[in-house]
Amino acid sequence: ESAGSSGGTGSGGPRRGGSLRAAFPGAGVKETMDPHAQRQFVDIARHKAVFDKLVDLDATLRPVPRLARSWTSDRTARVWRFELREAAFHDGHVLDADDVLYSLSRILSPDAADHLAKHSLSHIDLRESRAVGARGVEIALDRPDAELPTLLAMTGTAVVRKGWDDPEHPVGTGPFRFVSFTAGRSFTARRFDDHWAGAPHVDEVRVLSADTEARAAAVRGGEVHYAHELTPTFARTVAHDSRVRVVATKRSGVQGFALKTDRPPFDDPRAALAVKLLVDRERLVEVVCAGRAEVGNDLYGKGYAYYPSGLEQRERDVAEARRLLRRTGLFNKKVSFHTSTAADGFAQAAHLFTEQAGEAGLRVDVTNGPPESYFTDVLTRGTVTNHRCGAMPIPTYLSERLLTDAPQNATAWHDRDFDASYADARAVVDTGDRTARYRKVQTTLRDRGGLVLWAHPEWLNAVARTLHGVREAPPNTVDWARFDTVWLD
Amino acid sequence: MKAARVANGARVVNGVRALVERVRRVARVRRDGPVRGVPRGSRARRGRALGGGLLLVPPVAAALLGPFLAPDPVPSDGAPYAPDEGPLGTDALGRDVLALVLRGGASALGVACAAVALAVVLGGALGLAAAASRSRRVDDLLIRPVELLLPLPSLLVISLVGVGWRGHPVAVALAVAALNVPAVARLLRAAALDAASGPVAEAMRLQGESRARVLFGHVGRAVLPVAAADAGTRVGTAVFTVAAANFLGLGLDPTSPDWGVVIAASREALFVQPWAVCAPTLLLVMFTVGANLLADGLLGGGAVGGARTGSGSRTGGGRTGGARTGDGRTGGGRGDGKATA
Amino acid sequence: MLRYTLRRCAWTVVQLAVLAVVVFALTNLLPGDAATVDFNEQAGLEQVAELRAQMGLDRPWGERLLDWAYGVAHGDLGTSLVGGGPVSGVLAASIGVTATLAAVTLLLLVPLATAVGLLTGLRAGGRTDRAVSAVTLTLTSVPDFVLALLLVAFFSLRLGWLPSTWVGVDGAWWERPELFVLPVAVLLARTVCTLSRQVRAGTIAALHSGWAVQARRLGVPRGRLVLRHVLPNAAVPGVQELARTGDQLLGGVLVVEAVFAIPGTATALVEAVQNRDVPTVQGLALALAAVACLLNLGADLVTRRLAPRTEVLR
Amino acid sequence: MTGATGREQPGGDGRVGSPYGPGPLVEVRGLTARAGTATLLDGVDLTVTPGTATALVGPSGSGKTTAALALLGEAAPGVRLAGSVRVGGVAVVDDDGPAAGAADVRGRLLAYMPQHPAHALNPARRIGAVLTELARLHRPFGTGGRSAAEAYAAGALHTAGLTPDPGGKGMDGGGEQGGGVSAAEGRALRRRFPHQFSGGQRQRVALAQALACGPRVLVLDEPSTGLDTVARARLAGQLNRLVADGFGVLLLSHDHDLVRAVAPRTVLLDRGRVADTGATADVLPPPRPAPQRPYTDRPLPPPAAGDTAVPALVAHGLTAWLRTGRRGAVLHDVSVTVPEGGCVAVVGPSGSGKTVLARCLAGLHERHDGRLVLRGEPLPVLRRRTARQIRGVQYVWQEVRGSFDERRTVLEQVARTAVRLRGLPAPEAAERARRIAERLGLTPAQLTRYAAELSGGELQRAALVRALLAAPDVLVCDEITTALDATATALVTAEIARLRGRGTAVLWVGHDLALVEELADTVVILDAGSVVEAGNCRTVLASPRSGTARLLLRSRRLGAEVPAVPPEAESPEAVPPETSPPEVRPPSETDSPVHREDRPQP
Ligand SMILES: Nc1ncnc2c1ncn2[C@@H]1O[C@H](COP(=O)(O)OP(=O)(O)OP(=O)(O)O)[C@@H](O)[C@H]1O
Ligand SMILES: Nc1ncnc2c1ncn2[C@@H]1O[C@H](COP(=O)(O)OP(=O)(O)OP(=O)(O)O)[C@@H](O)[C@H]1O
Ligand SMILES: [Mg+2]
Ligand SMILES: [Mg+2]
Repeated sequence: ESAGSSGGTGSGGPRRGGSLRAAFPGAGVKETMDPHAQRQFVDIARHKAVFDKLVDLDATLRPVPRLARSWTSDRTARVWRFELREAAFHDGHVLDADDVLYSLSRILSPDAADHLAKHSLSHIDLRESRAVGARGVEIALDRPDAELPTLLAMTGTAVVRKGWDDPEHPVGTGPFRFVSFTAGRSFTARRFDDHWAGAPHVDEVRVLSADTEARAAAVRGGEVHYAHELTPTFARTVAHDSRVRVVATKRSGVQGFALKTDRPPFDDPRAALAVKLLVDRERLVEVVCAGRAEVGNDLYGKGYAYYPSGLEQRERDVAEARRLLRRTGLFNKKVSFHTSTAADGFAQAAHLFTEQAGEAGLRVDVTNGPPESYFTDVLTRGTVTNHRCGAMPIPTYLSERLLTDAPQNATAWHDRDFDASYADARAVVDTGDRTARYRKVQTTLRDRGGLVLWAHPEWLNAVARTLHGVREAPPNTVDWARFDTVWLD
Repeated sequence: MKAARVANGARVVNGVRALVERVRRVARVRRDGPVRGVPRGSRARRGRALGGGLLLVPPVAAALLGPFLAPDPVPSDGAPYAPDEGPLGTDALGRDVLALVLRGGASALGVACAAVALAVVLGGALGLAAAASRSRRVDDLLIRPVELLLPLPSLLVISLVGVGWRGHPVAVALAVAALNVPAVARLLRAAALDAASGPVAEAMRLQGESRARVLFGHVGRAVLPVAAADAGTRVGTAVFTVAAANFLGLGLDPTSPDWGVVIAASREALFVQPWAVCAPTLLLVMFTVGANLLADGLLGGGAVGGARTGSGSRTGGGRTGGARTGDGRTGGGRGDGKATA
Repeated sequence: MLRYTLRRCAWTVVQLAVLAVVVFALTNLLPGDAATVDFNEQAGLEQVAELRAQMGLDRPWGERLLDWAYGVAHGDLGTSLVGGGPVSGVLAASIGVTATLAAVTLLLLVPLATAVGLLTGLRAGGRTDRAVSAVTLTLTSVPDFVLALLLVAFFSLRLGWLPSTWVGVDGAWWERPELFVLPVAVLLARTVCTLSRQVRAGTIAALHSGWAVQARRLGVPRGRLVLRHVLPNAAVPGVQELARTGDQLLGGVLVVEAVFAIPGTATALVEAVQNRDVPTVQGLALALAAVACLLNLGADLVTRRLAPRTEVLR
Repeated sequence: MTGATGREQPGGDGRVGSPYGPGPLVEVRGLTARAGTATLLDGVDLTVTPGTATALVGPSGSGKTTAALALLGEAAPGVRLAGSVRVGGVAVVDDDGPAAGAADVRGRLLAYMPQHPAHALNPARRIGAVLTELARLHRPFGTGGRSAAEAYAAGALHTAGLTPDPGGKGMDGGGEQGGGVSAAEGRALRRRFPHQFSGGQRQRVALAQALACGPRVLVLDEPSTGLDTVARARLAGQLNRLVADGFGVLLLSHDHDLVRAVAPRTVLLDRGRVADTGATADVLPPPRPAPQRPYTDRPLPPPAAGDTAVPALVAHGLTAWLRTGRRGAVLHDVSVTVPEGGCVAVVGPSGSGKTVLARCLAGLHERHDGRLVLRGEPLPVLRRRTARQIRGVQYVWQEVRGSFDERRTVLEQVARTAVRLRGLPAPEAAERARRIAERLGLTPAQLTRYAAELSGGELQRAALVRALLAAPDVLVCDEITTALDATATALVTAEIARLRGRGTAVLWVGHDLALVEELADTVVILDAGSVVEAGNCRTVLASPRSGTARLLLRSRRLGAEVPAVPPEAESPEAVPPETSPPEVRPPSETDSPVHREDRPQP
């Protein structure tokens, strides 16, 4: 179970009824009710209300059953069998294996460029997959993958009704029944009393889109009960506010710098190590995250499954960094830092980095890029760039960001050995063995790779005092943005 | 670290204090000394101009002398948004707000003033020329292409500059100017039409005066109050065009000490560390208000010392509850025909 | 007058056509395209390329522009690259709120600014003038987002009198006038100064002209003198400024819309720019430009009426 | 209804008698005005009683306008008033200067028609709207007020002598003989803006404004400038009728004929002092006998033999329009030749297009067709002229006040001509300006003032200086002596003669036929934009062939033929307007086809 409820304010048990309003950062016309094309948090929150996934993730990013009651694989992790639970769609249809297979085929549809899970699920062999019995479904893979359940818990994997292809009228098995949706503004859904996990407490949920300023004002003014993703400064502002409290989820992602390892100077691991040693992580945490973060150790996913525990914390060592810089001929040379305002704190972090690097004798030339395409731009641009990542399972992080052909390889980390050992690890069915292999992969990365991960920031959501049952959960996990278990005074 | 910061802040404060004192002395000399070319009876106006001028002192001094008093770049050595570190607290990066304010005036006021000056000069020239041209075709040729820019989303232009030139001050100034040119041109054209078609302009042309002299010597002077009123309000807005570009994250450096940027970047801390927002805002307000009051004072209430009877205005309307409003006696500051400082 | 209007309308069409090309070029000059932006932080370059092809962005720009122009000529503003809906839908969804907001603001602004301008102009140089000018000037020099935050903090959070944002207001915003109070207040604070100072400048000039003096000699009382004699002459720059304000209110109140979460055109336009959603940018920019041109035309016609002597000139 | 007296209005009568009594309505005692160290008025005494007309005459710059403004409690910038002015018992000026009561008097009891009417008309408002507004302002019209006020405004316009535009038909055309102008035409007239009138017409609009107020006393500052002889005669008649209706009139004028015709009493000002007061006939010099040449004894230039003299400026087939696209024609195929050293006078009724013609020659009016030739070379419009060509043709404005910048002193402005067109250094230009000004009777001190601080006549001469500094080949003078007394006029004509002696050609626009006769060799008579007669000046004036010329000539002698009104006429209330004695009408009026219709339909 997740990291405990913070909603227990002593107001007794859950109350039924009421209309819950939650505000998320909007994405305008980009917002969609197609659960397979989702990509913004606000989309995910909406889809979560209407749809369910086979599997979801718990607070440590381990798969937990949802529509699939349980799963098993063969010894090679090539064929997986999922047992479905008895769940009804909003139109009364009862979930069966065909719905699951249809959903998978819809996700993998070749001409839907915006179905994001398509890439990570591309090894599913639909022709070999089939229904087994009344409640079973068998999924066959091209290659072994012990992480299939995790992949099925990622975004864009909701199960839809067989034959459904109308985002205007979403029909799912989720706790709320769709009522209305206007992209960039609002979404309304009513309680679905026949939900398999029991009916939600609130009668109605509205998921609204709003910019940071508006979210902050709205939750303080009582216009919404829940405001997603707020800043540490906001938390300071409402520290003594009797109407709002901040629900902070520890370690819900990572903040760092990405060094391009495919070109000088960071193709030399020593140069990268110098940077890892020269950054003042405490200071970065203090300033960029306003102290609301844990110091990072150049490893992703502190507190998540497969995190290699026991590695010593990397400390600042300016002298050693300077020595390494001299060795690699980087001393007093310039590197370019491509930053942007794409996320809070990026430019600030770059500014601090410039100062800290200067103390060690590395000069930094900061350029500011457009935020809208920053994360795509950094795939090709800049020697140093900002890096951030939300919560996801460590294997997924590795496969999406660090493999040679990974789509978001911001450090341009091209290492065949690394790819191979990762692939090997992933194919191992035995959990212990797999964990050990992952550990090795991650240690290599920490020592030689281009990721300087200095903070695991807290995830700050604001909640009105009248809203109870909100749990601290990293984004993309089962208890995050979950409105069927909360209740209003 | 903190002690050093306080010392740093104290140094800056002392510098500013000395500066204010010096400016005050200069102002005193000017107030007491004779002011050439100002007609008698305009003491009130001079006082007004001085009031505006005094308001201008802090922002202009900060902009001009600040860079010599504050380190560059301002070190980030404090806690973020700490209200009690240094005289004005710190900003998001833990930088001393006072130092930032001293550093950021030059670019904020520089870009804004340059942009507005450019806009007024270009737009003014265009508008006046269009107003004075006797051929409709010339008028159209001058003003319609500029009008094209008018409805262009300013955001589009600013973002192009922000991205294309990485928010280089010159580029930003040019962009802001370009955005203002059409508005200024149209405004001044409309305001100048009457003066440009009047007999004074004709008389000047019949005296062989050059077109430029007619435009700037007469028509320009006739629309000067309008131009000044317009430019005065535009400076403040221009600063925020830059700030708004930052508000939207358009590629300008959000860590720059530019006042507009600091205000935009610190706005979320308005209630945590108010000085980070208020200090630059206050300076900006002082600048705008001061500049406008100064212009008002210099242009004078009745710059266009209209009729030989301009004095009637005081008693007009019979709202003088028995009080004698000395029309002819004071030599009226505003009815004064010579009122062109 | 009619000839003039017709001629100006013809010009407007030309202007809009050129503007469409300019906007297209500018939007295309922006780094990145709809595909990169859409898949920002989501996917790699291959997927971006795939999406780009799906959006048709790999076609030459001339072809895209021609396609678009053909559509516009046939009354079709095109389809949004991002949402997939018709651009006219985006426009329709946002223009109502913005137009209402602008209309309410203008309705209050015109009398307010005129009154303030006349008051300060009549008392030019006096204490009232200085005080009122200083207040309005201060209001313009305080950034709108700061002003908005302060107003919200006081009236919504502390006093609880007014809603702090439009979050969650779906339809029927027109039934809730209290929603407009704070945004309109901020907009007024931003605009009243520019307009009133123009009226002030005009008033001062007009007040000292021979005919104003003569009207006073003929016993025209002060109030009437100001409203009927001085104002028409003083209003010329004000009218121009008003047109400008009007078009800014329709297209450029981005900050206010963002702070109060008002789903208006500025938000839509900025979002479209950020999404590099060229058809939407084009459609919105064109619509706003058309309104701006109309407003300018109106301002020019009024100016012509207020300075009738110019007919001698051209 | 007789003009704008408001007799028929309820309440209009009440204030005629009480509370002001039958005594003088305006009493001025020991009025002084000072500007700096100069004394503009020194102990002036003056009374104006209802039902009489008083004239205030004196040389240009003697303080007439200053005195008239003081009646309103007004003073030019920098001028301090002292003494006592009481209007209807209210103190308007006392020893501390203007008093608070002044505001109450303006318009209601006392209406002032300024000397520079163009300057005093609101450019942005239609004249009718302002007239109606003024009419309603000072008197209740009750229900249906709007249309009643409009009718009243129309009446005021009519009394002022502004009838709907001949509309292309001139005095000669006889288009109006048949019977009045239609109501629609009247409305169209009232919908015009001030700039859509000629100088003389604007003068009358300003007069109408004063009339529309329905005051007890009218103060008229040079009401006859810019009026042709017919209009002037009619004005005299109307003034007489107003006086008979109980108005008090204070007439400030250089036009002694008009003074004689209207005012039985005259106050003569000289350098700010009252030099003489009494019956007009005693105060004014005797009317000069018909054609005479008192101004100069210079022998007449050789009669312009058009073929022998070298033409300096030729205008051929000039047609001018007011609006674009050749709409609103004001000149039709006008040809004028001004020979070198010659003087051509352009005469015509007010509004006939004289100013437009002059402006075409000066290149200021661009919407015209036809050929302009200066010394054998084609002359383009002003903005295409070379400096030499600009210098060649200089124009002196009719409405001189508007042509001066408020922000520069007169000298600064005037001297620029020599700097720009003759390349003189600024000090020398100023020096020359001073010299010419001195010849015209202006002191250097006056030149260094602002336009607002000069009297009308002074300003007029300054404008002439401005043109003369160019040493032009052709000088176009548009009614440049209207605000001048006889002495100043003599100075001006002498200067003109000097110029002609040096070969400068002069195009003289004027209404004063005596002056025209004296100055010009050739006269061109314009009516409704067309030349109706042209030829040798003496011949034409002696035996005019066109109706227009005949008409103008018939009205030229004004004072002699108009009987004076007895100072104390019967109580105005006793004489309803319908029964005004016929003898108060100037005889000329009955002959005038234009003014035949003296009772507008209410
Ligand atoms: N502010 C001033 N300072 C000095 N002198 C002034 C000022 N205003 C007017 N004057 C002078 O006062 C004198 C009287 O002027 P005023 O206008 O009363 O003359 P006027 O009799 O009306 O002459 P005109 O017939 O030419 O109109 C003039 O010589 C003028 O130059
Ligand atoms: N903008 C205009 N619109 C309409 N009519 C106009 C306009 N300007 C001038 N007019 C008319 O053109 C005619 C000629 O005017 P102009 O000024 O040439 O007369 P003028 O002969 O100089 O008269 P005056 O002796 O009164 O100065 C007048 O009837 C006048 O009303
Ligand atoms: Mg005078
Ligand atoms: Mg004329």
